[in-house]
Formats: sequence, C-alpha cells, structure tokens
Amino acid sequence: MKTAAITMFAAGLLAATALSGSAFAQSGPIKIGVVTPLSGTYTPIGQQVRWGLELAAKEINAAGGIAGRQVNLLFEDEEANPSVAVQKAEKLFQVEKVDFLTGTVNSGSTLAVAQLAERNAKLAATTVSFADSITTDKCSPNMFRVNARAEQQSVALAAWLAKEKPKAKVYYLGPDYEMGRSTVAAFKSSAEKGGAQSGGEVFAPLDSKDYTQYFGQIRATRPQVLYTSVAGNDTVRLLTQLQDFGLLSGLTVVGASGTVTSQNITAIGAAAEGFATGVGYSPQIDSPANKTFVAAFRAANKTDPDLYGADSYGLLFAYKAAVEKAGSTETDKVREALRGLSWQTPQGTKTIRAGDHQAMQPMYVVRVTKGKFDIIDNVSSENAIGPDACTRF
Amino acid sequence: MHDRLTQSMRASHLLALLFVLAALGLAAMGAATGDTFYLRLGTEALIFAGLALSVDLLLGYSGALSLGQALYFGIGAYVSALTLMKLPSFWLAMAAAFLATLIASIIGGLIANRVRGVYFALITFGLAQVMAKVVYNTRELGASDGMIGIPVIEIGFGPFSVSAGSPVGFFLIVLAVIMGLYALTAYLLDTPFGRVLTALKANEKRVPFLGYSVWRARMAAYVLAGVIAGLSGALYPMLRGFVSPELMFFATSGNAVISVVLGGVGTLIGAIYGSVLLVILKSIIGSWTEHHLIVIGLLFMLCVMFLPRGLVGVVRPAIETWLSRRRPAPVAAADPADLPAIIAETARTSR
Amino acid sequence: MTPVDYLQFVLAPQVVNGLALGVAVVLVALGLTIIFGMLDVINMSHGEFYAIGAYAALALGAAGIGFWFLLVLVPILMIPLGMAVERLLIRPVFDTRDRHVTTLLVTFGLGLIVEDVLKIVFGANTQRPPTPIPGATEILGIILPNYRIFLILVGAAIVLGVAFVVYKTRLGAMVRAAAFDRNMAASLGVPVSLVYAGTFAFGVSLAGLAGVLLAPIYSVFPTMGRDFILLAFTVVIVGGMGSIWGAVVAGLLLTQVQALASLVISPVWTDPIVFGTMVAFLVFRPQGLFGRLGHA
Amino acid sequence: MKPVLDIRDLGISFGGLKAVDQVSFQAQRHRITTVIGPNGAGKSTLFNLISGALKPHRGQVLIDGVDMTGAAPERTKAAGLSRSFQITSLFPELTVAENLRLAAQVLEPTGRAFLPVGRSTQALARTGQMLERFQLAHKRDDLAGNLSHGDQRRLEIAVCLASEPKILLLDEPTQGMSHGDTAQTARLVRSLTDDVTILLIEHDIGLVMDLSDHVVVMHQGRKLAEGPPDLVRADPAVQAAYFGHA
Repeated sequence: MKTAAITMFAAGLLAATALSGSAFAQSGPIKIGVVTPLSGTYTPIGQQVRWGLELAAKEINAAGGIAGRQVNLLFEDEEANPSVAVQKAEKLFQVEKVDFLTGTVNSGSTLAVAQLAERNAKLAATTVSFADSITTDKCSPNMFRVNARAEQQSVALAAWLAKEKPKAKVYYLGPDYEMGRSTVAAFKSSAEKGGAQSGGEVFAPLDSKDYTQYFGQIRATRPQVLYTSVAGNDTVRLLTQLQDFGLLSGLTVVGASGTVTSQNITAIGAAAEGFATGVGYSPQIDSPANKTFVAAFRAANKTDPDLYGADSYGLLFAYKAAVEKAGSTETDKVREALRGLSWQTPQGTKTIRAGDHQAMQPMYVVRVTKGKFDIIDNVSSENAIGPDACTRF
Repeated sequence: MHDRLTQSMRASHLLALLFVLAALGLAAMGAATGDTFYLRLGTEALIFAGLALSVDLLLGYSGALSLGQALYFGIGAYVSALTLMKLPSFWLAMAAAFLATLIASIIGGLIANRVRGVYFALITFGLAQVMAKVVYNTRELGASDGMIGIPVIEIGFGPFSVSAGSPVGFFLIVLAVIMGLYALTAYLLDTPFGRVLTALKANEKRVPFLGYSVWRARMAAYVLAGVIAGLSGALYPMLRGFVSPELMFFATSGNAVISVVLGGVGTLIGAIYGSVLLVILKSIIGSWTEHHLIVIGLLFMLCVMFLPRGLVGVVRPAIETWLSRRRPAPVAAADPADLPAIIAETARTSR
Repeated sequence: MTPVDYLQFVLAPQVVNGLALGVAVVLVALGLTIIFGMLDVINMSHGEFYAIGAYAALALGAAGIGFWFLLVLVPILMIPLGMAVERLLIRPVFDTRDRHVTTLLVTFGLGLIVEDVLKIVFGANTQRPPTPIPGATEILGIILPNYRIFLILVGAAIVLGVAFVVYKTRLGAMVRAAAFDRNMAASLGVPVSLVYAGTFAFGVSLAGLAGVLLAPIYSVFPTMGRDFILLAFTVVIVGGMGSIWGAVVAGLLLTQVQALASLVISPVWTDPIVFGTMVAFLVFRPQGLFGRLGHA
Repeated sequence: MKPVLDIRDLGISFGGLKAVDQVSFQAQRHRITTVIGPNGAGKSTLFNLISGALKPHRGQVLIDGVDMTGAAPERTKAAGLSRSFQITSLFPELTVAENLRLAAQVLEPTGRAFLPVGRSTQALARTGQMLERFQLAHKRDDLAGNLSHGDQRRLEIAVCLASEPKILLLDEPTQGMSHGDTAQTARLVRSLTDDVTILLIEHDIGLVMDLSDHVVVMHQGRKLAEGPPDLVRADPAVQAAYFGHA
C-alpha cells in the first residue's frame, strides 16, 4: 500500500506546515514576500528585482532594521504566470504571514495579486509592471506602484522628441498584445501633441524571430524616428537586424523603458547606440545617493542596476518609512502612511500620490552612448505624472 | 465474477476511496487549525486533477495524446468567469461552461479527429496555441492581463449554501465535483460504450470490423474529455477570482500530461494522484530552488521509461490480486455508485 | 506610396527576407525530419539541441575559436551527445507499442531539463555572438546583409550535401533500408543498431549546426529552443515525414506565405495561417507534399 | 435458393494494376465457398472489398440481397458479415474473454450500452459459449497477446463468430499452424456451417478439397474458374495457371 503511505505522508506534511505557520505579530523580523519570475523568459527581470531588494534589505538590517526589527525576504518563483503568482502569494500571505508583498513583473500577475492582497487584507506593491491600468481603471486600495507607469515614460520621451526633432515623421513598431498596443498608443498621442507625424504603425507577434519582414514598410515611409515597445530578446533581434540591414543610419530609434535594459544591452551591442527612452532611472544619475547605490549594487552582483533593480531597491525604503511612521505593520495603518509618502531613492525624491497609489518621480530621457545610458533630458515629477484616473478609492 | 478490466477499475476505486478519505482528513485538519492556504492549494490541485483526468481519458483509454487539453479548461474558466460577473450563480456558471465546452469540443473534435497518433498531438497543441493567442489579443476578454474581479459566490443547495470563500466548504465542493467526474468517467469506461474506447487503444484497426465506428467512439471520448476539462476549469475563477490566458497555454496542458504520466497512464485515479503529487512537488521544490524544471523533468522521464503505468501502476496490481482473492464480492469496498454517496455523507457531517 | 516604391521597398525585400528566414527554418527542420522519417521518433527536444549548438558556438567563440572552424567543430561535438541520448533515452523505449507518444514524452522531459541546465551554465540573459560577416549589399535597391546571403548559400550547400548522402551514397541506402524494414535490412547485413544511433546523432548534429549558423541573427538565450519548434514540426508534416525535398519546399513556401500575408493582414494572424496550413495538410494529404521517405 | 453473398462484377485497380477485375460469384447459405489462387491473385483484396476495408471502383456486393457496395466495415458488420485477418488482429492487451465480449456486445440492445458490462447478459452468455466451443475456457483471463500462435488463430475465428454473423470471411485460418492444429481447425470450420455461411481463403489444397462445397479460382485479379472442388481441380486452365505452379 505504497500509495496510501504517500497520501498519508502528503496529508501529514500539509497539515504540519499548516500548523507551523501561526503568526508572530508585531515582533520578530518583518517578513516581506517576493513573488517574481525566477524561471522562464522573464528571469533576467526577476534577478534584478531580487538583487535590488536583497541589497536594500542588507543595508536596512545593517542599520538596525525597520523600527528595530530585521527584514526577512522570502522569495517564490511565479514563472511569469498569474495562476502561479497567486498561488505563491497566497502561500506567503497565509503560511508565512508576510507583512508585505512585491516582485510581480507582468501586469496580469500584478493585477491578480492586487486582488488577492485585497481579499487577504494585506498590502502589495509592484516595482516593474508599467501598464497604466494598475493605477487607473483597475487600481486597488491594497496595491502601490513605485515605478514609473507607461504614461510618465512617454510624456518624458515625447517632450524631448519635440525639442530634438520637431515635427518628425515617426514609425511605430510594437509587440502585438494589449500592453504593446497601449504603450504605442500612449506615446503616439503624446508625440502628436508635440507635433510629430505618423509614418505608419505595425504590430509584430511577441517572440518574433525575424523583423525583416517589416523593414520594407519602414524604408518605404522613410521615417526620421522609429518608436518601438518590444522588449527582451525581441529588442535584440529587432535592433541587430536593423543594423545588419544598414537601416540605423539616419534613423533615431526611441522606445519604451523596458526595450533596452542592462539585460539585453550587451547582446545588442553597437546596434543599441543612440537609442533613447523615457525612464525613471539610469545608473548615470549624477547624485551621491545614486553613486553609492550603483557601487554597492555592482560590488554585490557584478553588474549595473537597471530601472527594475533601482525601483525594487527604493521600495523597501518606502516601506520602512511608512512602517516607522505608522508605528505598526498593520495594513490600514501602513496604507495610510504610504499615501502621500515622500522618500529618498537613488533616482531622487519619490512621492506616492494618495489618489491612485502611483509614485510621482522625476523622469529622465536617457540615450545609449558607448553602451551606457547617458541622461540627456529630464522632466519634473509633476509634469510627467498625468491626471489621477483612479475612482475606486 | 468480474472480468479483468472491471477488477482493475475496482482497484482504482479503492485508491479513490483512500484519496477521498485522505482529502476529508485534510479538510478536517484544515478546519480544526483554521488553515486557508493548504486547503485552497488542495482545491487548486483538485481542479487541475480534473484536467489531468480528461487527459488520461484520452491518452490512457482511447490512446490519443492531447497536448492542448488546457484549451477546454481555459474555455470553461473564461465562460464561468464571464457568467459569474453577470450573475453570481454556481449552477449557472457550471451550466454555461458545460454548454460552451460541449460546443467547442465538438468543433475541435471534428478537426482533431481527422488524424491520429502524433498528428493528433500536434493538432491539439496547435489548436490550443492559436486559441490562446486569440484570447491573448482580445480586449473584451482582458487580453494579456486576463480578467480580475470575479466575485466570491455563495453556492446554494436548496436551503443550504456554502461560500466559495470558505476554504473547507469550497474544498469539499470541488472534491465532490472532481470525484463525481471521476466516478462518471470510471462508470462509463466500464460499460460496453467505454469498452469500445479501450479497444481503440488496444487495436484501432480491428474495431470497425467488430461493428463499431471508430470515428464516433473517438469523438465521444474527445467531447467527454473536453467537457470534463471545461467543468474543472469552470471551478478555477470561483477559487482564485480571476482568469488569464496562461490557463490555456502549453504549460497548463503540459502539466496535466506530466501529472498523468507520474500518476499512471490508463489508471484514471492516477491522474488525480499525479496532479496532487505535482502540486506538492512544485510547491516544495519551488521554494527550495528555482530549478524545479530539472527535478520534474527527470522524474517525468524516469516514469515514462521505467514506470509506464506510473505510481498507481506500482500498487494497483497488488490491490487487484487482493480483490480477486476476496471471493465472492457482492458489494466491494468502493463501488463507483457508492462514491458520491460517501462524499455527500461526509460533506454533510463535516458541515 | 508609388507602385515602384511598393515593389522595390516592400514586395521584393519581403520575398528575399522571407527566403533567408525560410533557409533558417529548413536548417532546423532538416534534422527533425530525418529523425522523424527514418527512426519514426518524435524528437521534442530538437529545439534544445539547436540551443546547445548555439551556446557551444558562443562559448567556444568567446574562447577564441574562429567562426569558420566552429562550423565544423560544433556539429562534430554534437555527435557523441546525440549517440548518448539515443542509447540512454531512445533505445530503451524504441520498441514500446506506441513509439511516437513514448519518444515524444521522453524527449519532452529532456527538453525541460536541457533548458534549465543551459540557464544554470550560461545565465538567463540574452547573448549574441558577433556577426561573422558584417556589412550589407544592395542589389537592385534591395538591401541584404552579407551574412544572410552567406546563410542562403551555405543553407543550400548543406541541404544538397545531406540529400546527396541520404539519396546517393551507400550509407544513405543502408539508412533508408533500415527505416523501411528493420528485419530485412538486418538480414542484408546492415548494422541496424549502429545505423539508428548514427542517424539520430546526425539529426542532432544538424540541429547544432543550425544553432551555430543562426545565433548571430537570432541571438542566444535559454528558451530559444521553443522558437522554431512549432514551425519546424509544421514544415516536417507539410513536407512529408523524412522527405528532405519536402522540408525544403515546405519551409520556403510557409515562410513566404507568412511574409506575404503579413503585408495584407495583421502579422499576429500569420501564425494561425501557418497552423491552418498544417491542419489542412493533415486532413487532406497526411503523407505531406512528398510522402514519407523510405516508404511508399 | 437466394445467395447470402452475391458478388457482381467487382473490380479495383491500384495505379495501373487491376488487383481485382470483373469478379462475380455467389456464396450459398450454410456452405463453404473457398477462394484459391497463387500469391498476388487478389484474394485478400477481394476480402477487403467485400468487408468494406476498400471501396470497389466497380461492381456490387450484395449481402442477403441488400446492396452493401462500398459500405464502411462497421456497416457490413451490421449487415451480418464478420471477417478474420491473414495476420492475426486481436486486442493483445485485453483478455481472451474481453476480446470475445467486445465482439459479442453488438448482440445487446442499444439501451445497455451505458450500463455496466456485468449487465450485458447476452454478450456474456455468448462469450461463455465461445470459450467452451473453442476450448479457450481455461485461458479466459490470459491476455490475448500471450497466447500461442495456434490459440490466437482460433481466438480470431471465435471473435468473428461471437457476434452471430450470417457470413464469415476467414482469411487463411490455418496459416502458420502445425499439422495437428490444422486438422483440428478444419474440423472446427466444418462444424460452423450449421450457423453461418463461410467464405474462405486457403492455401492448403488438401484442406480446400476436403472442406469446400464450392471453389472459386482467382488468377491475376480475375476469376479463372468456379465450381465444385473436383470439377475445378480437373479444369485444364486451372491446372495450367495454378496447380502447375504449385
């Protein structure tokens, strides 16, 4: 009766772990759950999230922790799949009794986890997802976003473009899914307010192997600017193929903040030169706080932080400030403390807008020069944030 | 006097009974300790067990490997979610999911059943991929983000009602539904109709010369499997409150195939054990290393190569021998007809 | 847009670029169709062997070995790997009743493992070897990178070479005989077991070669194996299991359909179109364009 | 008397080859009609045409006076025609009893298709009869794939007979059997004519002469001659084409 034994074992195991999870409220270490992709296509982003949080936790703990309590990070792999993310998040909420949750990358996971946080009366934050919906029409009282959303990025980039290339003819190339389309639409409307003309647009399937089939249309419209919101491996292919075809000369390539990042910039190589984007972070930000952060990050992980790493790093300090202000880790008190909170991050002062839980922050336009993101322009946080469209709270 | 296939099925029923007892034990323990997570994880494992059950019906009995069974699971989940957002009724959602997957699997079956063997596997794979892409790109269905905000429903049975938000209550409901689907499938497989399916796997070429239409039998199996997957999927949004296109992706179909192979192809109950085992494995290994694929891949390969009937295949023959020694057996420990009664009984007492 | 512009900038490049992609697909499908057609084995881990080839090229290239030498070295290194996989994983389940399903499942498990191992060894980030032949050539206003021209030529040479070995040599005849009837071949003195292992290794080696050739264009990352696999299986089915010419025709045809279709409809629908073609072939002409190699 | 099986001008060609061409004959009730001819004469193709495995290009197949030309196997089966195969085709992973029960379950009323097999009383009774009659009762729970060759051939005939057909097409039932087994099988086949009409393909000429009521000789797809065994044997054309080679 081996199976019987296995069943009994499994049931016993489940029960035993269920029993051991009981709470240590308000004493002992503060537990923060991190549900992030550690396998699959999004692994590189998950790594940056992990490294940023680990560095912040190390620094906070070395300085005496949050309100005297040490921070303990608990990681779970969400496989970039909302079903897995929710299951793992529930484990962290229910079994590990974490006080706070973060890490989700794709917006589907973030939205699903936000709902779960509500139903568990816990708080969560994203440091990566930039879909506008998370803090607009699908906003949640229990979800915060400390990274810049799509609109902040496109406002900054469009403002720069209007100065740099007035009335430019822009061709748009996005990945063919909801996020890709909405990012293109957001930038297009910002850019056209600044006087840009559209040369046409095309949406390529996600994970396209070959972008050359769109090159003919691009060449035929002779645009001055190419805007793209592809990401990860897709960017590597798009930009290197553009370079192979000699199409990069005379063309300004701009894109979303996730298009060229520290994960794919080495693979893109020279083809990334001149690429510009609107973003909330660059390792080149010339401030003492950032220099210290970059040095520490590099020492720990042998690579530069990117926006995901920096935003994740910054999040823990927001949480620390809020808990210390609230004098508690209770959901309602921390939520109140987070609303309107201003705190210091490597990229400057961030403020969480109370009305939609979206962080306001100065935005930068960065351009790749010799493999580094040089800052070429910036927009103040007030000018970039856009109206509060959240009506739920 | 029972024939050998009936005997095997009865051995599976004994394992099913054992499973139900263990599940009830878990429910009781969970209720006593006020646990939420493990009960809900168990509920999810059961829901995916329903999908695995449908894969085993196809692979283990009619001999057709479906690499896209998540298609019907996903359709069931989406239809149930849409229904629940309009009208939060359990029965209505299940009925809508039933109808939708019935129609979808008839259409899918008309395409997929034109071919067999590996071609069938590739076609089912492709069908699911294409449909998942369509959902992924349809704004009305939430596109790549999926849909959140599916309400926590009250499930009414006459004067009684259970909240889907109650970990124990919903666990028992899902247990009843999934074991009900198991009992139904097991029952059908032990009828002349079901035996024709078994014959398909054993020697498809001979079947028409016995007077049975191969196409009709394959269609019946395919539609039945589609509906089982769809009804299981319909439970998912009730548990998690959201649906996303990932539910239709290959990862979901692939996990169901892995569950079936681990538990035991062609044992029916193996699909359910395998699914629970996979969830436990993933949960344990996943917290310990992000390289869970290696461990699961290795276990899976070893099972395919050395345990063609999976874990259940290791124990079931012993049970069969034991059952056949107990003669005569008028009402054995677990007659399929008794299972729903047992579940209903225990559900009543634990409320 | 004037008609001349359309022809020069849109239509003609589309056809030429589709050709380069077609060659890439044919290269990946070639090994698959040989294993499929001759051994009757479904190798779901074919994509992962392609990835191994690409990573091997990347690592050895970084160690200072030249691209031209890699073109020979990597395929040779893949042969013992293929032999070992055949011996350890395929052989034990070769005689199970449902060989297709069993080998599909075993190699599916292998694929999962390889993908994760690649991530552990090489990291999760995308990498890319330098383009061996830089620059682009303009012919009649159509720009084509030199490396793609090279790829088309080398691809043609590889296909011809493989076809010559399979159809014209004594070795190829032995392989085809073993595929047609194992017992008959054995009685004619063909070392069947060795031929099977060799054929599998040959298919794996071709996947590795495709990896070396395509890495500079499509870049290298752990999940790259999934990239081509559905398209490659489609090509194998449409072309006819095991038919080399079938794979060539189907590969070029399907990529042209994809390329030209994307001019008139949203590119996202090109996948369903390709898949629809596969379904249509399975339903109306299951033996594929050219029928099955070694079989009637 | 009306023939049970009436073959009229049946023909099919593969490519340019006329595998079966203008074949007509009748099989009379409770008689054994044997089709003989050298390898490649088109005998098995003829069986495939009659049983519905292949669709004829021309001609007609009438079963009990009903036109069943080109009907699918399950329909010719329903019309009362059962066939065996030259290469044994059983369900090797199922037991001997289940092989028989599967064949016999067509005898059940449709309503019982969804009741447990234990309730299929008619099918189970028929299975029991077949096990007795073919002396397989002691092996009822063995897997068909584990039986000896001779037992498998016998089981194949039993499976064909289990559904109580009107016509039995037996494709070389003694193929590969030992001498003793062959004689036993011959007696068995003879005894079946009380229930069914038999159409037989057989190579063993001694057996053919012994067993047959009527012989049809095929040669290169065509019918060369037909008649009672003695007459056919004496036919000079048959002598030249067939026995001359044998």
